Amino acid sequence: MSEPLLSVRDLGKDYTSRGTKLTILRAISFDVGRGEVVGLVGESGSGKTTIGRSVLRLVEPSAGSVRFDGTELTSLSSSAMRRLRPRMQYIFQDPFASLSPRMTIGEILTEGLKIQGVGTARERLDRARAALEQVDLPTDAVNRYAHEFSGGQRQRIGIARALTLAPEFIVADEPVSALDVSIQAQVINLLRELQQGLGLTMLFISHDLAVVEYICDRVIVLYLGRIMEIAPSAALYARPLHPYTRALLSAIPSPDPDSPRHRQILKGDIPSPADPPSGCVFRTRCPNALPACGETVPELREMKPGHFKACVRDDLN
Amino acid sequence: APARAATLSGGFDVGPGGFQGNFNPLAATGGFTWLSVYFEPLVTYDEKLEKVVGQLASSYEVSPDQTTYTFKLADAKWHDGKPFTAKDAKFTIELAKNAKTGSVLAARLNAVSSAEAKDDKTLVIKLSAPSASLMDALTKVMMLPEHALSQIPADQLAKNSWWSTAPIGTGPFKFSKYVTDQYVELAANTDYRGGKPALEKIINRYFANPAAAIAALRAGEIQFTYVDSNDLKAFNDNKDFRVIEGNSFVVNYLGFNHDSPIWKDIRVRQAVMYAINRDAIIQSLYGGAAKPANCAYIADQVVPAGIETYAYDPEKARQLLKEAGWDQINGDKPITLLTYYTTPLAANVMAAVQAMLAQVGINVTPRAVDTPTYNSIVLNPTPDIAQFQMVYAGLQNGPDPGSINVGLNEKQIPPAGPNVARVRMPVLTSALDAALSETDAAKRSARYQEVCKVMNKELPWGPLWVAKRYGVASAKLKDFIWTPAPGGGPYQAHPEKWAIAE
Amino acid sequence: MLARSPARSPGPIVRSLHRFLLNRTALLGLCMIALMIVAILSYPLWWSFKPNDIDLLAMNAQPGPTHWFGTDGVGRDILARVLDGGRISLLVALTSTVISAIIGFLIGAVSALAGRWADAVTMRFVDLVMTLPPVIFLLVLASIAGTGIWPTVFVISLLSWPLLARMVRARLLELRERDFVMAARGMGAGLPHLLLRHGLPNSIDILVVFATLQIANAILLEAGLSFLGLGIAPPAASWGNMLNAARSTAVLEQYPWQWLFPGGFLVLAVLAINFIGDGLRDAFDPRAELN
Amino acid sequence: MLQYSLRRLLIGAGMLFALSMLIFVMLRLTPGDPIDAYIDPNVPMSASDLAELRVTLGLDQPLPVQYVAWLRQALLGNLGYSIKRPDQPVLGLVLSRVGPTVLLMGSAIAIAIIAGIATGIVSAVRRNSIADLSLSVLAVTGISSPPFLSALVGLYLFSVYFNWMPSGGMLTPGQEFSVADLLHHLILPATLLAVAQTALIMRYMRASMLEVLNQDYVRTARAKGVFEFWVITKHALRNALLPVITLIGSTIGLAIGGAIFIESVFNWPGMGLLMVDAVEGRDYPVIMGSTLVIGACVVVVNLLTDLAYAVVDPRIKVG
Amino acid sequence: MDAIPHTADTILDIKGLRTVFRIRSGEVTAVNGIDLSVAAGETLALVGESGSGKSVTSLSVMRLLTRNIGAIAAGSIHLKRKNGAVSDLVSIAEPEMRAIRGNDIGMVFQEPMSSLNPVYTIGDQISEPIRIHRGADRKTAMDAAVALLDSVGIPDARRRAGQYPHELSGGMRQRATIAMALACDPTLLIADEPTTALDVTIQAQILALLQRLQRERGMAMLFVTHNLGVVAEIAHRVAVMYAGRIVETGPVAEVFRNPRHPYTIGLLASMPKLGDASRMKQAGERLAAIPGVVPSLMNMPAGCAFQPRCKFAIDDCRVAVPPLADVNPRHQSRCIRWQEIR
Ligand SMILES: Nc1ncnc2c1ncn2[C@@H]1O[C@H](COP(=O)(O)OP(=O)(O)OP(=O)(O)O)[C@@H](O)[C@H]1O
Ligand SMILES: Nc1ncnc2c1ncn2[C@@H]1O[C@H](COP(=O)(O)OP(=O)(O)OP(=O)(O)O)[C@@H](O)[C@H]1O
Ligand SMILES: [Mg+2]
Ligand SMILES: [Mg+2]
Repeated sequence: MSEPLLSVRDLGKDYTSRGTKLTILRAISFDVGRGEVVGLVGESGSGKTTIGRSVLRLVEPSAGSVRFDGTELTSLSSSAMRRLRPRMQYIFQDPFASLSPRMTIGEILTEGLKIQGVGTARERLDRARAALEQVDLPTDAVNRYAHEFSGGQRQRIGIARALTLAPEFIVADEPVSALDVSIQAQVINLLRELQQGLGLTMLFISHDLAVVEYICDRVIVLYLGRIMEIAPSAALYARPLHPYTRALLSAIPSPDPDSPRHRQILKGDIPSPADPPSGCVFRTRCPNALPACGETVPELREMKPGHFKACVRDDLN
Repeated sequence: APARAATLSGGFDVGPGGFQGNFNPLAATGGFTWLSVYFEPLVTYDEKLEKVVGQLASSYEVSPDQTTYTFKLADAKWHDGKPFTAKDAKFTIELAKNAKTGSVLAARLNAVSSAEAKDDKTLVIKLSAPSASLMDALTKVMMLPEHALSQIPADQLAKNSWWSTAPIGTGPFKFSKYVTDQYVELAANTDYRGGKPALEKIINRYFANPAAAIAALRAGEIQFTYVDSNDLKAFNDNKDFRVIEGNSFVVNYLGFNHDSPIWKDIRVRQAVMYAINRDAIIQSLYGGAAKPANCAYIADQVVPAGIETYAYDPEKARQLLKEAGWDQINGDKPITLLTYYTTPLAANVMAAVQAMLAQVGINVTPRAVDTPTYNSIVLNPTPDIAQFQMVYAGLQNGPDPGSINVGLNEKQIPPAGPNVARVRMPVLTSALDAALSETDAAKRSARYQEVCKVMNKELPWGPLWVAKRYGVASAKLKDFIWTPAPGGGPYQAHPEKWAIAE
Repeated sequence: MLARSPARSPGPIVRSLHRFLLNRTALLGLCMIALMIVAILSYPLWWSFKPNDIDLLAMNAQPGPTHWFGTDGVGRDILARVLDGGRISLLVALTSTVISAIIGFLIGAVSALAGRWADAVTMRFVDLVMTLPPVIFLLVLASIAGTGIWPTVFVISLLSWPLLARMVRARLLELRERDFVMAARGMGAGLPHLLLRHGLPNSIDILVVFATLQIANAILLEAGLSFLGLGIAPPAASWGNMLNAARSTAVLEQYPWQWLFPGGFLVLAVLAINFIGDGLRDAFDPRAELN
Repeated sequence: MLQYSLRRLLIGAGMLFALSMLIFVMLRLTPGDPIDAYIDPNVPMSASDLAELRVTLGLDQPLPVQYVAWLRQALLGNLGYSIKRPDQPVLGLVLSRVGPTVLLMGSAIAIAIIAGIATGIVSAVRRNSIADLSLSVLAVTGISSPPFLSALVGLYLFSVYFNWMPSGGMLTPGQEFSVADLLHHLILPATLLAVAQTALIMRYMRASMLEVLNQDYVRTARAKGVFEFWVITKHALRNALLPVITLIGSTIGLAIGGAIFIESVFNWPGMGLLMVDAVEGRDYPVIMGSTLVIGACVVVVNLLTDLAYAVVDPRIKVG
Repeated sequence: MDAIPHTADTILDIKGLRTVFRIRSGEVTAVNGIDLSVAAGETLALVGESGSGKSVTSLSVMRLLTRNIGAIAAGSIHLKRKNGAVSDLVSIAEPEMRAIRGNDIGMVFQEPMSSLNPVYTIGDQISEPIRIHRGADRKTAMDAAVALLDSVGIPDARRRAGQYPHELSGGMRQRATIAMALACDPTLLIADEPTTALDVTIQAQILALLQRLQRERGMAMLFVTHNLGVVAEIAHRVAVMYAGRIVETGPVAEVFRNPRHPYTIGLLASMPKLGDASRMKQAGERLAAIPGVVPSLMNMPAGCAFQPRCKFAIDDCRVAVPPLADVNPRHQSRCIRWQEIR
């Protein structure tokens, strides 16, 4: 593989909330190769969105480096960043909150072009129509408002908006979790097709491992702001190495009445970032935790080619 | 209850003569109606404001050269029981002459070269030159106790809290308390030399808004207040109240700014006079309670016969303007008519004047501002003519007719004095100077008649009228004397006789 | 979900209009204001009295067949003055409301969207302006600006924006975190774009409430200004300075028509603008079609 | 929380400093100075008198010198003497007004809060009913009534015609102090002062209540079988109060200004009256002093609203 | 989960329920003649896409539809109460209904954050129904609340009772709302998507908790969800809703193994299946999706509501709404071609 399109090193993010410092992300490092789809999974509050937004500098990272196509983003001036923005776009989780209720779909879809000063009003509208066609929506939607569309349709509009600027890289933040199953399948298929058709590079964020499998080449598993495991999809689903990944997979309910059921129910809740456990952050809920887990923060180690995990217990492999 | 009946409450500081919140007679530019209930001057005006009579001075003599005044003092006692002596009088006059005390009388007492206590009951005042206005000035000098104030340095005197906490005077009532911004309460001075007062208490209530004073009067909470003439209607035919009418001693006029070229031509000034239907305004807006003025005066003895009456004649006004070439001088350009009167009545007057002048082609725009703003505009040595071409104002014209001097004498043009119209008329100045230096009372009226004549002819101002002013007292109030004197007096009000019927 | 059949749908402006017309009280308000404006503009054609003509013989006349609304203290016709004054009052109120809305919105929006420092500085400034005693502020401003309609508008505008700035700021601080604003930033949007394309439409309801309150406030402030010799120069009428006549107890008690009519018109105008404001808010909110 | 309050007060002190400077400059820009205010145009006074007065009052000094002199004294707790009433120190003058102002404003705000919230709830719960509509019309009338007019009308109605209320002042002159007497004097001005504020609070309360009534937790409360009355007064009200608290807090500074008319009509010895008087007299030290005291009140009130917010909403932690 | 025999006594019995909403442009029928029944100890899952009328059904049972907007237009809802009496919730008076809410029926909502009042403590909110329905004093009610918190598996219950909702994690909040719903030992628990907002690991905890509680208390449970996996996990029987109607109903295992309505089939097929993706990716297969969207209530297609999205649709489908046909006595499908489709 040539140089990755996106290369994140030691990314950290702190928030100060009411005087206490919250370390939301610590030492996050990963690459996304050109044309690759990388999944980012983890429970709510684990920092998935924060990573996605830090990478695009929609929030300012507190530490680390983000290189996009060889350019260091974290130190870029805001005007240079603005010029670079069309090349990287974001798709939001909530199809209701991510479309302005007061703009027509046409206005929403041409907004980016207008900001970037692309074309005349007519040309921009034509591109908006083209983008609507790309996501299988009628072109006369340009005169309507977001609330007149169903969740799935809105998510398509969100996708169309990201596509109008013809980006190379897209961060899709839980694009299907707010949708019904039947619609979710439509959108997953759409994203997959677009990604393949346009050769997009994508960071796909989800909390649903079952969805991630359909679309991603590689998967990063996140817990409380730390990477637990990175692996190619096939390897991960075939044989997860980290106890957390295993627990996540086993918790997914299956509709198949005949499938065997051996739930492994994790105890307790995800700890607060204000007061993270020492050592391995997962140890408080880990069924395989040892006293030693509280002492050192486990390194991310390559167990098999391309398959990393951050767990001291090699006996579980 | 009898205690209640023996208490008189009033709005003594409401209206133009009042000065709410001031307790210091040395700093008083008004409010004497109230101050003279517990302080007394050596001399005061009589009830009609016609002549100066003795108050704490039982009699006085003037030397033939008019420079030595000898006062015999009455047998009075301070409220704390100490006797009032000539030393107190000397002390007071010296305080009043000393501007460091914050005295506003200093300039008016300029002519006084010394004040000496010849004995306990005799005060001698010597003048550097004869002064016709000395007695008028002395009516405002309220006697102050030396034994209470001599310890205080002159420049600290005004800041001392004595004035509002424990003042003592010689008047029929004694200060008993001041409730901040609410009222001042006095109690009867049973030792008063003029006899024990009929009332036990007298309360001066403060009103920030004249309408509120009227409400209190109608609600029976107070028994007296000043009332604007256009608010009289409710009292006129009401037998529960007695309306007291008095001369305001203030002449209202339209002051032409003589620095502005538009008034140069006397025909323009005459046109203004002919254009305004003063009789109609007096009849309808003042309800007849004013007298047209054709110079600064209306008092018979100072108004000569046969002067021009400037009867309403818009045709003539138009004619005069045409002759003067008003179209070239100013034409339709708006002329600001500045005033510090902000009452509803004044607003109506201004509206009427504006409409009447518009009829003949003079386009004025009334502008009412607060007093400080007004003063800062008109007293400015180099005023902005555009802001200030004409004023609607008033000036005290009595009881001493010399009062108008400062508003008309060329020597009083700001910053030297308040000749805000910048009147530069040598004839008028010399007429005024002559009248002022005339110490012979008999000849004085003739001198002032001359002043009136000049004013009537030359029109340094457009004189309008002298309005009446009113107070309304409850019909239960007996032997109550009040008159709307400028600055509130002082005059012989005899508060010790005031009484309330059951 | 309201997924309509993909028939051609009309443009956003037409639909805003449609939403506005759906609102019955807004239409009522519009009618009231329209009637008022027509009366104000056309009264010289059908009403024989002029607003500034005095008639000392007919002063303080009661409402009757000749003077429908009676006359004032110098015999001017109240109806003519109310209508003439409406012209000035509405002009002053509307323009100053628009100007102060613009100032307040811009300051609030910049404070919310332009970063921490801008926020701290502008908010302290707003605090300062809000603690300044209005009388002093008025005196200074007015002595600089002078009298007449435009200075009055200027003074009133400068006095009224701080509260709005605060409300807009609060709203936009919240908006700033919304996904669709984030999306705009992700496409490279700068401050002007965020301000106009997102800040403004989403502050409409605040602006509408502000405007309806401010209209009344401006008319009353104008009345207050004339106490200080500022505001509208007499003899020109305005509702505010007509109300001032009620300071005289005689007018207050005996000639109530002199203040009741201008007061009534003021209330009607504010009420109508209130109704229209509600309608506009709905018209600008595409979701209002739902129910 | 204590630390937070202290920090806020410190910032407030900085603001007061800026305010004093601003007012000082503005005062010199206002037309007319104390001397101009002293002169009654009807009564002649000579120019030399005035010049002397000017020197006595220190008005002949250059501006920065005057300010520094004032500031030095102010930091020592001496706000100078009133020009118009030279026998009274400004600090005492101002402080003696704080009590009555707080009493009047406090009762007015209390009335406004209670009435505004109650009517706001009614019109939200009975949305679009006749009651709602008439309350709206009343609110608009309240908002568009000039304060001086409502004060005068109120005064004439209740004190002259019905003779129920005293016509002004804080206590009956010449009588011993009694709470009943004070309340009797207080109730009318406080109620009239509350009118506009009530209308404003009502409008906001209504909007806020409508919003809250649609919240899930209100439905939850109903699902528990809570009486409708308690659903509204316990579950919805406290949440709906939050935006209203902000409104009340940020309009209090303005309300002090609105009290001017009421105070002058009812002769209530408060800050507003003092301020008007001082402005009319261009009494610089009193204006400075009372502005600072009002400013300090605003700082404190803002802090209190933030603290109140934290009390009503446990999610907010100050400090 | 195995179906329990349907002979057990029926707690909730809904017949022909029709619920309408008044909106600006007229009236819409959100729930159109549904029949449901739940027995003691039984869990009935109501599944369907967003907007299909699941929540409206549960709110109709509670009679908590937005006043003046939503109303029950027809049908009956019989509830067997704790005291053994059977009431028709459609016709009883409001005070009586209020006595039932929180007492005979407990309800758990989807969003644990927004359905808890942010300004009162957890303990206060849980003890409220006890105070209302049992007339307990504050102290007793609070003790009961702590015991409830303990029974839903919240450690350190006494301290937690004194905390506010925002101080709890999402899972704990949902446990608290469950405790609140169970406070008065209801005979029927309605859970409207109680796990949708939660993480899978927490969802697993909550589902286990609900199962345990139901077993312990023997109550009937109406469980609303759109997640078929959750249905398989927790329910005995399932009713699939589409556009306000029940399109298929039966025991979970049977319906999932042998679905007889195209909509159910589509739903099951569009669930991403763990471990299946790699195979599909290699084969270049797409995830099976149902085309189109749920129809708007305001313009319902003629005949079968699902027909525009249905690949089995024939002309007859557009003629009339198909009746519920018996696949077997306990399994019904609202499809005229149920026999042909597989
Ligand atoms: N502006 C902020 N200030 C303080 N804390 C924040 C802020 N934004 C996010 N956080 C905290 O950062 C953590 C990670 O948030 P993030 O939104 O990245 O999680 P997520 O993995 O995307 O979760 P979800 O699945 O719920 O979207 C959370 O604990 C959140 O509370
Ligand atoms: N208050 C209301 N006013 C008007 N229509 C309503 C109202 N509440 C619900 N509806 C309509 O009723 C229909 C059914 O809604 P319901 O909330 O029962 O769906 P649901 O199946 O619970 O969906 P979800 O999975 O999104 O919760 C929807 O089309 C909705 O638009
Ligand atoms: Mg997220
Ligand atoms: Mg629902």
